Amino acid sequence: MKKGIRKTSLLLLVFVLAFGTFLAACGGDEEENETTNEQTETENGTEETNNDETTDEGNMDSDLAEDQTLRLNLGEEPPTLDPALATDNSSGSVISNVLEGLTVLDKDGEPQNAMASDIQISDDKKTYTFTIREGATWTNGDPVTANDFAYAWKRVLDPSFPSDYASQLYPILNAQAVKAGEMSIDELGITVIDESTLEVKLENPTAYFLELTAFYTFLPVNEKAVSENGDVWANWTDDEGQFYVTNGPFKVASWDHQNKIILEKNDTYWDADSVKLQTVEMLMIADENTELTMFETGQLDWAGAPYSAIPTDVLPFKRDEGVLNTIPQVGIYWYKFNTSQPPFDNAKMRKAFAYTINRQMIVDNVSQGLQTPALGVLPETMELKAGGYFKDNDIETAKTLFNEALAEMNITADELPPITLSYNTSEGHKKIAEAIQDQWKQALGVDVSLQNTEWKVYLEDINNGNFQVARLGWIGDFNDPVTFLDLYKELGGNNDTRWYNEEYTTALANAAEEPDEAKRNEFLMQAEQILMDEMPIAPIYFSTQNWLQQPTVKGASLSALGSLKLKNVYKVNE
Amino acid sequence: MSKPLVDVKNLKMHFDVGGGSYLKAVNDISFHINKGETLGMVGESGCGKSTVGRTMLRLYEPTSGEMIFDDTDIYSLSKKQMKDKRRDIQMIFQDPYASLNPRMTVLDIIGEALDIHNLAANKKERKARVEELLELVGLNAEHANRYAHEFSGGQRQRIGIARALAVKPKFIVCDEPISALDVSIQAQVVNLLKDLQRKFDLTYLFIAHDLAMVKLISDRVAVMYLGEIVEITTSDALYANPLHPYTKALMSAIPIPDPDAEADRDRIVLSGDLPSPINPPSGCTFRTRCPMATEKCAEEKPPLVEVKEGHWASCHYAE
Amino acid sequence: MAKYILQRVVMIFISLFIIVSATFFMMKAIPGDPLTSERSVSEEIEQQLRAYYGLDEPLFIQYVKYLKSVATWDFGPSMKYKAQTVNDIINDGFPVSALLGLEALFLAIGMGIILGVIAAMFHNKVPDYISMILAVIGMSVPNFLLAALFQYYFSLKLGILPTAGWGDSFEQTILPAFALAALPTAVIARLTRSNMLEVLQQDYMKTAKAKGLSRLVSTFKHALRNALLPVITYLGPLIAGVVTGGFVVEKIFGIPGLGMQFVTSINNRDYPLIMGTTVFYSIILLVMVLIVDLLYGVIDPRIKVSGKGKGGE
Amino acid sequence: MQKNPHKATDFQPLTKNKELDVISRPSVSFWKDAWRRLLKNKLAMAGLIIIALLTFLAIFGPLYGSYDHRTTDLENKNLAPSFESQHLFGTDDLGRDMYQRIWYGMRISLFIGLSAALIDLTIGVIYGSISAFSSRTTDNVMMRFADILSSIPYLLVVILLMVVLGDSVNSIVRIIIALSITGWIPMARIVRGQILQLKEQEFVLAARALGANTKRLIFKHLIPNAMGPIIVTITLTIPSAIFAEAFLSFLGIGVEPPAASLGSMANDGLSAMRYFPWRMLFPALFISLIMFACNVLGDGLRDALDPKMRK
Amino acid sequence: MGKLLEVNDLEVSFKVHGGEVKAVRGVKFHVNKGETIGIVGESGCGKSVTAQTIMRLIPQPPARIKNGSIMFNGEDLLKKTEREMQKVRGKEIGMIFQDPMTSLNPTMTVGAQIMEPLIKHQNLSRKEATKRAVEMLDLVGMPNPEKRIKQYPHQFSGGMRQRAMIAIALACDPSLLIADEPTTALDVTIQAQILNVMKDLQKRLNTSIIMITHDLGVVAEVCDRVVVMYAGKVVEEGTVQEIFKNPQHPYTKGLLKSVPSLDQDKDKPLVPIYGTPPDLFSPPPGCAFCDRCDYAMNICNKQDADKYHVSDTQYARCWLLDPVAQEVRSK
Repeated sequence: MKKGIRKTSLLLLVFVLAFGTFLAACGGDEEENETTNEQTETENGTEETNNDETTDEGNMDSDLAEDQTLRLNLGEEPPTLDPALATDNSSGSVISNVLEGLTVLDKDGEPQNAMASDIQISDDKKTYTFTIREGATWTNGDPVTANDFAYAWKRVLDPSFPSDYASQLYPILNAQAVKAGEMSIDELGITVIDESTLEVKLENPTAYFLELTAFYTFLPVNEKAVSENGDVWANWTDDEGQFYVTNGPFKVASWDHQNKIILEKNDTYWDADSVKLQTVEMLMIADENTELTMFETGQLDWAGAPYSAIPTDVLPFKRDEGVLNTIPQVGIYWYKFNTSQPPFDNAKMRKAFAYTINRQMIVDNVSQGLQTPALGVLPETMELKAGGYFKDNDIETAKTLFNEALAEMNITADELPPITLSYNTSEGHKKIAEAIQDQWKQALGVDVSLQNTEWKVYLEDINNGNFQVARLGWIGDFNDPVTFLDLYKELGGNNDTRWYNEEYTTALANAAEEPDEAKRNEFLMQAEQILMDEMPIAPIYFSTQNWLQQPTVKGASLSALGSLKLKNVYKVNE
Repeated sequence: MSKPLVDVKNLKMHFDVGGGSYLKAVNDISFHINKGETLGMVGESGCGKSTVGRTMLRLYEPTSGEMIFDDTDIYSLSKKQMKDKRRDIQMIFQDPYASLNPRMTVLDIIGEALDIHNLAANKKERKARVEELLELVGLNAEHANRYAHEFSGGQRQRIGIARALAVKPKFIVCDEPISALDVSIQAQVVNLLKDLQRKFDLTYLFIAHDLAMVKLISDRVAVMYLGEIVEITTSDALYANPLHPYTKALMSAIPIPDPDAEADRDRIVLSGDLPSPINPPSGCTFRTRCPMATEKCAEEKPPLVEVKEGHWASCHYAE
Repeated sequence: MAKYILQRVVMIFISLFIIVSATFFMMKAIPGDPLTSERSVSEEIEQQLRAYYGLDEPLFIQYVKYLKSVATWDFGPSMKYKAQTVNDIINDGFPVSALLGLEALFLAIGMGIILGVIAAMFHNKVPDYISMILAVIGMSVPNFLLAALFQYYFSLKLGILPTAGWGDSFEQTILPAFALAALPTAVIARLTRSNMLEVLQQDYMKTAKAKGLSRLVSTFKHALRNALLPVITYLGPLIAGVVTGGFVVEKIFGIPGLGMQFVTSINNRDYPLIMGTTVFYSIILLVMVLIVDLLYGVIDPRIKVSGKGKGGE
Repeated sequence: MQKNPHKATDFQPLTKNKELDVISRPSVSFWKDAWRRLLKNKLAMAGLIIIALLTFLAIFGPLYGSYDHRTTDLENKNLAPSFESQHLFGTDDLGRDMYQRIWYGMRISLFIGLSAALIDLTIGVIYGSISAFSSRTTDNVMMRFADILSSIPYLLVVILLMVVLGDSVNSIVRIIIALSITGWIPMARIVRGQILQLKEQEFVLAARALGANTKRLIFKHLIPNAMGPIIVTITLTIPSAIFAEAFLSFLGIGVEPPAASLGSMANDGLSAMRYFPWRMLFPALFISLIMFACNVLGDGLRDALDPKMRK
Repeated sequence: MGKLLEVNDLEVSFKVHGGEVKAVRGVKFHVNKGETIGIVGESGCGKSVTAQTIMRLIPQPPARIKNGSIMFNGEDLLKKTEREMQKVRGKEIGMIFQDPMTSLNPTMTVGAQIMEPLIKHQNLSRKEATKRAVEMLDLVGMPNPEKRIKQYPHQFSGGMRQRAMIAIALACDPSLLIADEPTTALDVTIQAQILNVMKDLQKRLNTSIIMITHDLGVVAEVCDRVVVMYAGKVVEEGTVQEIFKNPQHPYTKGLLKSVPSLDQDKDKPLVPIYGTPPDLFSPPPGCAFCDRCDYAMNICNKQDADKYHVSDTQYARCWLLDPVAQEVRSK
């Protein structure tokens, strides 16, 4: 059904675990936190978070429910539990609770030490040295070693291994060349110094590398379990998961394909004492309405983000009832212009169309998820210019630009080529497209026809430039502007707009090589400005995450990157 | 003797029933019909008599054999030639309900014959001709616009006759035209057929299972059993002196509407049923039910021979 | 008999071959690719993936390989569900769909026949109208609405049945089974009714009555059996359809059956899964039709399981 | 014995006017007769009236009210049905008047149903007739082909086709083609069965004996007599096509906006069922009404047109 | 000989579009114990309707029994409840139908169908019923009855099926057998077999038979008395000798004349009855045969004739038998 939305939200969650905040917040508790956090404190726009874990902290022990079973709905079968193969939200949601990487992201998206007890970064920011936590073990009793990481990463980068997300590892020195088969795996920038020390060399000073190490492609695997059992180590044939050796707060107790995954608390986890949930039942019900009904009848403890979505029509009602939780997401909903074809080869024309859109109205009346109108491309958590680059629903300017564009193109409004707005088949996209179609008609007098296409065909059309205006979304992989800006750095790849700007590319290249935070931000802002001047894309809104949770569920904090650390969740009595 | 109008030679009609077996509905029969003559054809249901009639009109393509009509073998004609020939050979069907298209008016049913052979120049002429034909068969011309199911059985059979007559045929196959009718009506139709024969010099093949009626209308009679002619002669000779045991049995089985005659009648009641035409018995096909069958009958097929002058029968013991 | 079955089995294989080939080429003809995703992967990775799944080979080679995998009943790994092979997915999903399907079938046959018989016995009277209205309502409400309404009333409003899920309790199967049974119930009811009406007119019903049998006995002993024979023909495709799962019901009730895979595999362009489910479904259908035909021959003494020819007279 | 009260003149021979047979009953054609039997079937008549009414409303319904079915009005979204606002059926989530949308949707649904039925009819009649008139081998091959086509999962064929056709054609046309790709098979089977049965009937033999060609046989004799089952099949194809379209809408490959069918509207309204029931209720109600009406009418026609049901 | 069955003033009509068809219009006749009466008449004359009304098998609606009584063993069958009727059917009165091809249930073995009334009416065990079924088949001249009871009707030929039907009808030793055109659908040679069986059985079991047929030959062969029906009425009744040797009603005469006999002279045309029977949708006020009658008189058109007895056993409904008419005619 909601193929598109689902895809988008999958990617939303593609990112790692944040439990630091919780630990930090309940500092009085028994966790001794050896986290050495050398991250700069960036202000994150998560004020809106309705998470109430802080207020519940105090009485956590007294009210702890007998039955520590959390029931949630993944929405679909996770295609795999092998971190090296995973590419989607539901797989990530399971994997990130059963495997733990060098770092995990806290609820603000900041990396915290996890399997790594210490991280040293060289001055040129190109060499990272990780010390593996002592006492961390696998479920089979083996200790977690530096080699498990090296083995896992090399496995992904093996040219014969079908890993879609291998490119996530490309910041590592020579990774791309190795994957392409141009270099030997020995030349990869990974060195196991000893059992507990891992040295990683990077191509460039990658500011967000520690965020990446929390991403599931970077998760360790137990060499013995994997090498002995081949690719089936993470498969559950005949309900047997004995090869699936993990090191996270939970372990997979059973995987009934297409139906249910049951996680159990991992008693051998190094921080097992802070894990309160005994069992997590993850269902795979695809229908959002069914999920909502199950939530309302108490059959589920959680509904909506990050795993699934709440039906749009229901959002205002739940918000009015005061039970809806909403937080921003590192994601944007935008329309891409095909800049290789008239009339959108003209920047003024693109801007005219972009300025016309009444984003506030769409957010209030159509998407209804308290999204923020997007007047730039960087969401609040990584915003570089407050207030955006243009005015929402600026019809005056739009009309002017429209007429200028017509003049530049030397045509009248009637001679405008027929314009088609494409979107992939989905209720939500359809409504937005219908609303915007109407706005363009009202403001510019342009008749735009709508076209919806099945998802896979849609993607192919867009990749092939077979569109004029097309909706797409983008969820950040990590909390850094490049996750959005890099898309338009060069032609090809995800830059479907056919737009290329030398200055823009230069600005981003400068930013990549710049170790200094402030200077780097300068370059990035410059790039965003160019993007908004040229407007190959019309931003619509920055996404949010909406969910419902039973009042008995406490300690849950969802990050803007869309990951829910089950480690911190617990249930209290009503 | 002049040449016969119709001369059927060694006609065979086998239907493929799948699985390599054939239903031998008509198995090598020969007979002729002279101009103006009526040949009766009797036999029980399933003996192949209707198939003979239909094959003679080439409604079925025969397995082998020929039918010489007016010096031409109609089985050798092309489709187009055959269409013209159909004007000469017509048929009257058994079931007065099934033989008229229930979705057409009488005008169209009879008119269709005229349309196919372009016998009416315009609508008016067509209608006039149809009304004329209706009156010819004793129907009220005013009913031309009615549908077939509104008529009684006898009336419908008249419509069928009018349809056949519309193309002015020379030869008509009457396929049990009266067996579905009530007795009081049967006589009407038989009389009508006789009148028309006289009026238009028609030649009939009259198929029936009612021996008394066949006798009355036919000049000669052929008796069929299991796809073969077992006896053929003039109707008088046949009734006076049936030669084949089957004919005898058939005649004795007819109930006579006279209680006295019934009371002191000696009848041959045949035992058993008609064997399957897919797997006919060896030798004489009738032997399984024949009261006088011998071993010879099982081994040797009795040929149709002229036992007496003009009286042919296929029985080893016919005399 | 043996010859006939052999003939039919040969026919099934020919049909399967055609179906497999047609599906293969249709599938390949669809725009969109299993490897397309919102995030474009880099070129070298895409090439490696293509090689891994054998998509870089010429179409004909892929076809031959595919035929081989069908012949050996090894459809290979699913491209979407990397943790499972297509064989696993079928082996896991089919029993679920079949169980639910049989439950629905049981309901449909039971309710359908009862409604149909009542309708026929009171032809053009109130019970006829009521039965037929019930039956037609069953096929008037789109499946997805029916399923949603069931959930709304029986789960949310009345709270007497679980909303969705599978494998924990029998109660979970009730709503989906009824939702799945609605349409077949209606079809069976209407079919039963019209056949009953026809049978009730037959002469042998008069014979039965003339023997002094009561209406009930004559209806159930004489009429029903004859009336149900044509219904059996309908059961072949019905069983095949029902036991391989209904997409709508499985989706809405979160049932891990095979029905979902039909649709999702196409959306994902998961070639091995598309082929696997199609071949599997076609086999079930063809075999069911054969079984029903054979069964028909067993139940109806008149039908000899062989060709029937036309007569002459 | 009682005393004879009659006069001698009573016993004079009767002079009869020699009228030939007169048919006293009023003339009744097959269709009139069927119509009469249909009239007696209350359920079928209810179906017929509903269809007539819905068709009327689909054509003239939009004349009421001052709204356009396409204009969005986000200020007035999800309004409940009311007379005052003139939104008789309320508004949808984009503030469009549901009343108008329902009738436009019904037009599209009916159009899809009718077109699919007509295509099925055309292909089915041609295919079925050819098959019935061909040699045993050809007939066999043609029927096997139909069998095989119908053993490919319907959904697969439809989805594949929908995707293959893509945006090259209008979504409504695409759906009609997809529905017809296997939809004609039942019709072909019925036509073939009917023709095989009728072909051996004596009135057909009579026409053949007169030299009627195949064309005349098919169009004058066979098809008119097979019309009963054909009409019934059409009546039942229309609702099943509408239904199938609704199902495709559920899969997200139904009619594309701005066009909307009843099916796609019902699917849209599904998630709003709890809060804005009218958004689901009205489209669902009208789909069900069409389904119901067509099906009971079809059943009624089956009874009325079946010669076996005649007394 | 006592009267076993007495049908009095029976009137049955069918509701059709725009009115009703008066199929049976005041039929009266009786059947004595052990005798065979024939009811003859053309299709549509109401003979089958009468037979089915006796068994109360006529579907109501569309049929409606408007008047009359059917006294069977002194009880009026028309007043019995359906449940009581079930005890009469098959047990007291057996019935055979016209088409043996369709009157047996195709999906039940012949044995089971014969056993059904035995189990129902005589409370026999299955074993006893089986034994009796074999006896019955043997009685009707079926070879290999043990094998045959396990077979299905489609394995039987038409003649054998009709034998099986007779076995069913006679299984419970009914005192009356109604045979509704039992040989019409059969070939003459088979018809002869079946008639022989029936005659033979009647002699042995002393069952009364109502033989309904349109074939005068059959009547002559098996019946003691004959009832001639025309347009829903009995026009003549008499012993078989009287009817065939001394018919009184012009219709009976016409009927006899229109049947060809084997010794009939070929050149002499058949004497048909011209015209068609009246449509009972709107029956004529007078004698229904009037339009087809060569001797019709003025009164025939206006008023239906009374019963005129020719002998104790024979009567006809024809004005010609009125003394006045004979006077007029003789002039």
